[in-house]
Amino acid sequence: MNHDFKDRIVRMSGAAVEKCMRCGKCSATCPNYGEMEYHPHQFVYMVERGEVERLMASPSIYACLTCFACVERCPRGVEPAKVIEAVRLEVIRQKGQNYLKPDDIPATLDDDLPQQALVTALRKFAK
Amino acid sequence: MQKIGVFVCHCGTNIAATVDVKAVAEALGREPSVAVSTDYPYMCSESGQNLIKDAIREHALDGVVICSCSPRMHENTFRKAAAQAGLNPYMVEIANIREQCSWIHKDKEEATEKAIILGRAAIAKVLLNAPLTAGESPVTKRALVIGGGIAGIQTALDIAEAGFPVDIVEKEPTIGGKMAQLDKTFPTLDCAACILTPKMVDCAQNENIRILSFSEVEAVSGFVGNFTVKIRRKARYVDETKCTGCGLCTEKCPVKKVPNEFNLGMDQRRAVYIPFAQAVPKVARIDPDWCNMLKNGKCGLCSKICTVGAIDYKQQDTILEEQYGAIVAATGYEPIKVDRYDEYAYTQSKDVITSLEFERLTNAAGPTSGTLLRPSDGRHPHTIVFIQCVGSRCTPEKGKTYCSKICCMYTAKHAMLTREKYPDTDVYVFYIDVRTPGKNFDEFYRRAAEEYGVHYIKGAVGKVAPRADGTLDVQGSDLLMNEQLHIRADLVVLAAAIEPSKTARPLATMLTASMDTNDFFTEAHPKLRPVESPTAGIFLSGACQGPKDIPETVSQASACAAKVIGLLAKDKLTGNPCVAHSDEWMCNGCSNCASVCPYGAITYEDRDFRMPDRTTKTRRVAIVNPAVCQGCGACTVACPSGAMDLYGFSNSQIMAEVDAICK
Amino acid sequence: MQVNENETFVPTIVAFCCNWCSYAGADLSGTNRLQYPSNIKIIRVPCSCRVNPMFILRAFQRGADGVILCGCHPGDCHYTTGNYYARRRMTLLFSMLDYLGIERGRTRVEWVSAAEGQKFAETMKSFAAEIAALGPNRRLEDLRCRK
Amino acid sequence: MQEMMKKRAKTLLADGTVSRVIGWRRGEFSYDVTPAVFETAEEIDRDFVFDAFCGANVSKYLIRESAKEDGRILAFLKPCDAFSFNQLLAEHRVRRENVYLIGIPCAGKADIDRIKKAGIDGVTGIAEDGEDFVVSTVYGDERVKQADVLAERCLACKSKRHPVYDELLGEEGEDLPDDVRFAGVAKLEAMTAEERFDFWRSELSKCIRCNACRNVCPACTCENCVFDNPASGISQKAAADPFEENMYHIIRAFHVAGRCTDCGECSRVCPEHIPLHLLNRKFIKDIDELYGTYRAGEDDGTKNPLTSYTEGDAEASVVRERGRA
Amino acid sequence: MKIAYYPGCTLKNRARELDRTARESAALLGIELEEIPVWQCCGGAYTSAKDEIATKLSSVRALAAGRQIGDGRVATVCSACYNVLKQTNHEFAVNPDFDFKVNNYLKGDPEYHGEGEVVHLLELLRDEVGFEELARRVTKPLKGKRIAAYYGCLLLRPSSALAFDDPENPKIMEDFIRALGAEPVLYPMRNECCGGYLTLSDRETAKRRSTAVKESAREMGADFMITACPLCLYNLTKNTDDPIPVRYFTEVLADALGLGGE
Repeated sequence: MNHDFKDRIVRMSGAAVEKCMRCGKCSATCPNYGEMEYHPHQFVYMVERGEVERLMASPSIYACLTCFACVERCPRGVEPAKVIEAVRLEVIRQKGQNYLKPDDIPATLDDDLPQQALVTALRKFAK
Repeated sequence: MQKIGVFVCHCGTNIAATVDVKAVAEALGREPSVAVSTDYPYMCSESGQNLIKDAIREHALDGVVICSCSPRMHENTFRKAAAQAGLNPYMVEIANIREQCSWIHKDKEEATEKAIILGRAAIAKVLLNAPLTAGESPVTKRALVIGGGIAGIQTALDIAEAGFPVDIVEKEPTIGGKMAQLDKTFPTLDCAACILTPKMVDCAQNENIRILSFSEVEAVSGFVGNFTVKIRRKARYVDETKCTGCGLCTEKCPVKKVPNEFNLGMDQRRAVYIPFAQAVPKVARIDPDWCNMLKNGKCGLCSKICTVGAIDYKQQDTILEEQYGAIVAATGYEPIKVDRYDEYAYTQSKDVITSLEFERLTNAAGPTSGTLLRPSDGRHPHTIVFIQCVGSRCTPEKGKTYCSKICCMYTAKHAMLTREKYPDTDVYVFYIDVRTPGKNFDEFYRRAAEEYGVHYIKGAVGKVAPRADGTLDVQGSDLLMNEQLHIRADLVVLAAAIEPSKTARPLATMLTASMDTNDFFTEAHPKLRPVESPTAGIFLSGACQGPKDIPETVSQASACAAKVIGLLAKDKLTGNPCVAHSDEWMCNGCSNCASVCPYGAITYEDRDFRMPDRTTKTRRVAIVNPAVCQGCGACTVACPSGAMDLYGFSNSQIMAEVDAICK
Repeated sequence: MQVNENETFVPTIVAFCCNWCSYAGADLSGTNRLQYPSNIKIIRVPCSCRVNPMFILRAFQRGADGVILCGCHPGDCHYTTGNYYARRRMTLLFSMLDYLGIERGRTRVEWVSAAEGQKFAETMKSFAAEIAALGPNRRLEDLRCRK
Repeated sequence: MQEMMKKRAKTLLADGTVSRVIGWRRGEFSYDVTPAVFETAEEIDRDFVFDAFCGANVSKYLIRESAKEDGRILAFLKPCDAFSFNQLLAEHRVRRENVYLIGIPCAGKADIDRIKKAGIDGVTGIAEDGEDFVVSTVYGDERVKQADVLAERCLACKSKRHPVYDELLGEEGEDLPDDVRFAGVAKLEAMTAEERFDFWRSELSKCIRCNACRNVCPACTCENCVFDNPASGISQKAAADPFEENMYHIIRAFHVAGRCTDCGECSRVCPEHIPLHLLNRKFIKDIDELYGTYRAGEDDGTKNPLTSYTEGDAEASVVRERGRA
Repeated sequence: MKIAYYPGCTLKNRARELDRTARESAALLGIELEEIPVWQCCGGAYTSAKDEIATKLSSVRALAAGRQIGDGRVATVCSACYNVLKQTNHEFAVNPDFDFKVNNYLKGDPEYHGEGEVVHLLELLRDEVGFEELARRVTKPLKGKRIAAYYGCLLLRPSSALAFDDPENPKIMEDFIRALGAEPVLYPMRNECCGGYLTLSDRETAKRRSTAVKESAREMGADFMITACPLCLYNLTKNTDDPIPVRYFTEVLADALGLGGE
């Protein structure tokens, strides 16, 4: 396991992974649970164990809606969504790792799509 | 010139092997004011003690230094010996040359040198010792128990059995507390009422017990053995001495829509009511918030029909002042409000209930006469989900930081009983951990799972969503399957965290008893004095000290009673004479000392002082109550002028030790 | 503490121990025969909060080379709160001594429970070693009290 | 200002609100001004002064004065005096009901030594004029920048606000930032242990144990000082060597820690010019850093840091760690 | 009263209706939304990472500019802008390091230390106008309409920073609906995510989410839904097959106040 990654994730997210008591409420809460390979509670646990690379390689990091339901309901104040966000940033900040590239966008556009969707998606998925 | 005797113990070879005891005795014998210095194989032996006694008499010694084992070992032995020889026991000092010298050093020369220095220090100290006599205070042989739940009841009964009068103060109209609301009790499943109500009756019938129901403690003063307590007896508008509890008024009262707190508002009572059938005292109470007569003078029906004329609309609160030797806090617990965890939809659906509400729903005396029905439509629930740790084990921001301890077991009980009475019901329990330490506890939980087919799911519930068809969509996680699941439930039961009664904090302030951040009373020592408060004379019974189940509460209640009896059995309390005392000529009355005193032993008085110029000057000075002071010495350092000092460990004594060591 | 060039320096160390935890801890290390230097002399006080800064200064004044204060662990004080006050007092005092240019190593507070005989011995050893390394305390000692 | 004060004082005397007034009276020189009690309008007209030399903190005198039974006494309090008074109140050392407090603004007081250093002699009076002082001397008036001759404690003033008063003359001021105030301490902290030791040895060995600091200090109000208390084990006569002074000043600073309002009187009155306030301020700085900002005499419900605690307090080892960092 | 107004990028084109109806109804109710002269897009999403500073500067500048107008508060209508601005402002309160770094970036621009305050138009309606007053001003009450309020995530979470309403059982929109004379429909999914920005990268997933939301509202018998978020509106209309109409709360407001023609 790789501790530089772990420390960086913890620092970046400011989330207290060690506070987790493994109740799984984050995963019980997550509206997008079904679309994930690794689920919120696993994110927290794997980061705590330093298994960050596996997470970075997983599509799950793009499945989080950042709806913050997990953050809201976690009894231990762990803030899983922030952990996931940190892992995703860790990836997309690497060269050429933008998940969403400006060229992909036109395809997805339609007349009603609000700008908001574009900027948000770009902010979430590209540096 | 004082005369000091020095006695060096060999402790067989324990000391003598590494310390040249003869040399020590000799060296210390040369110290000024040492009249006699000798050594002996076993000072603690009878002959050793006689040696000391004889020397005290023969040389008319003013003080004694014994170089031996730790004072924690034999200080009392030697103090007794000295006393028998007519020397004040507090004129004895011990130089610890065994545990803190001979046993920890190998080099004899080195050890001997150290032993001599330790001896010198002890001599320097004893020269400044003052004869002390432990203060005595009388003991009022009556106890006050605050709280009439099972804890208070048990404590009161035990104390009463020992022959001491006890008053129980209960803020509700009846004693019984939470246990009276329970249906069955784990792990034996006998019904709460069946085992509780006899005890309640015992309280009522025991001539040593006086039940002050519907009363609250207003003020507490005094100290261990001598408390004075003001108790407010709240007006119940029914004369307790006359009411027979026939219940006629409660049937005739026209005001029928009062939420019944005993059933947690799940049904209604009248404006005049008796909390429940087995209430003790079985006396009605009129609820002034609802009674038409009290609100607008219209009605008066109950007084008309009351055959004994017990109704008294004019009744006022009265204050009762009593003396007690000991006070027991037994204020118990309350379940927390679960509104703030509304992902469980407690405020959004009637069919999301707390465990205590579930107790009432399954209780024969409850709103549904014991048949389990949904609050919303009165139908039988066929799928029930229990959610654990609601508000427990959270961060301080999110709820209670502790484990509420009883939930795992009562949930197992609920699940088991449900499956037993209604086998067609599916029961799911979402748990984080199942915690079952306790006799026959884990077996009980296993039975729920194995014999009664309760589905235990390791995981939490994230959301409870009320559906149009009246069911509840329970979205939870199954961590072992690593999947998120949805259960269509008819009833959801929340295991709400428990917290100390809101009345505990103000009470603690009155008692100067310390509390932790969760408002549980703190014990004098977490392991060794678990049923006493650090404040002498204040004792702790039941859940007010921390979450407890009934077996634990009862055993702790009895332990508490034992401590109280031990105190009340004494005619006089001999305090520890090594207490703080203030030199009123030096004292400024600045209050620094009082603010660090953990026992509230320091009070202030205005004193008149004759000044050299014949004028009188009035000054505020500190007074230490020796019966309350435990002698920690915090005040002595808080005091800038050095007016506050500690007997047995005075500033000058410790300084003298320092000097002797650093010479 | 006298030092001649030819003999090695043996510091004088005063240890204030609270009666309920640390003094008992010291006894325990004795019972377990755990060795620690003999130049440490223990003074028994009811509670760490009984220790007045005056005592510590006095010890230095009279020629002590190091002073250590031992008490119950925070939260376990026999008098419930004593060591909390002691902790604040000593923290401020030590900071002041440091401010006056007295070597930091010469003062220490350690929490030792009645069960920690091992810890007591270890603490004393390390403290004694530290003081020995610092050498004799000339900064605070009171020249008049030299013998 | 002086005239306003006189006028107010006389009215309050006249209408019987107070029976005495404590203010300042000139001594032999215009700049040795001492607190004095006035009982009649005449005395006030004759002797009452208030100018940039009136630095003395009158609050301590109110212990004795407020204990007297003959009516209330009027006191004019500068902000720092008001803090001291409040602290005394908290310690039950003054009888509030016997004192009538008038808060007076303070632009800072002049330090006669700095004036002399500035080459001005034969001082006969002083007046404020904008940024400057106009110092009248036997050789005529001299004009100096206030900043150049203000007392150190005033340059590092903590507050222009009166935490307690019955009425105010002039504008109420506000708290000032602490950075200036702790600069001196920080400077010392930055030195090596050796340097600090030398600094203090040279300073404290100047001490002649005249006890002026103790006698003027509004926190040092013990009926009998611990150093005069035979039972304390440290009662001392004049000392024969430097350490006694260290002991004395450390203990004194420790005893006023958490109670010292940083009025700076100790340094003002020290005949040897020992910067004693640097000891008190060290404690104040540490307390602020370790236990949260605390102002003695603030009376805002915060507890004296030395008679309170939190379970999470820093361990004493923090001193060493801080040093290492 | 006059208050600084931050419309945000979307309200300047795709969601012009939201912008127009908001301004007009507010004006009618005596609240002048004065647009901040110069502003950039807030970024649409708040990046929670501690080391993300640059991405928050546009919000900071907007907040700083807001100080010049009215009482210094900044009003928004778009849920996303509200969320981003308010979280950014909150960070100043809890994270001195953030304050320090931001102001380093801001060199040149005036300093900002979180003294501003972010309010949503709904809050203004509740606290400044008052729902009773609003009810009185309604000329075309929406009698008999069963309206389902959709909060989504952005208005409510994280509640520690937003403190907008009870995150699990909010009331403000329901009270708003009552004020307009309609009947609010409570449905469990009103505070669950619509799929949000995923709609770009994974349209199908987003569709499942928004469909779930609408089904929940339909199940509870909603005639139509209201929201404050253009992206939610998009997902709930363009990315589901469910026909229940979804409108901006301001449109409904404008109607009820008799604005926006017949």
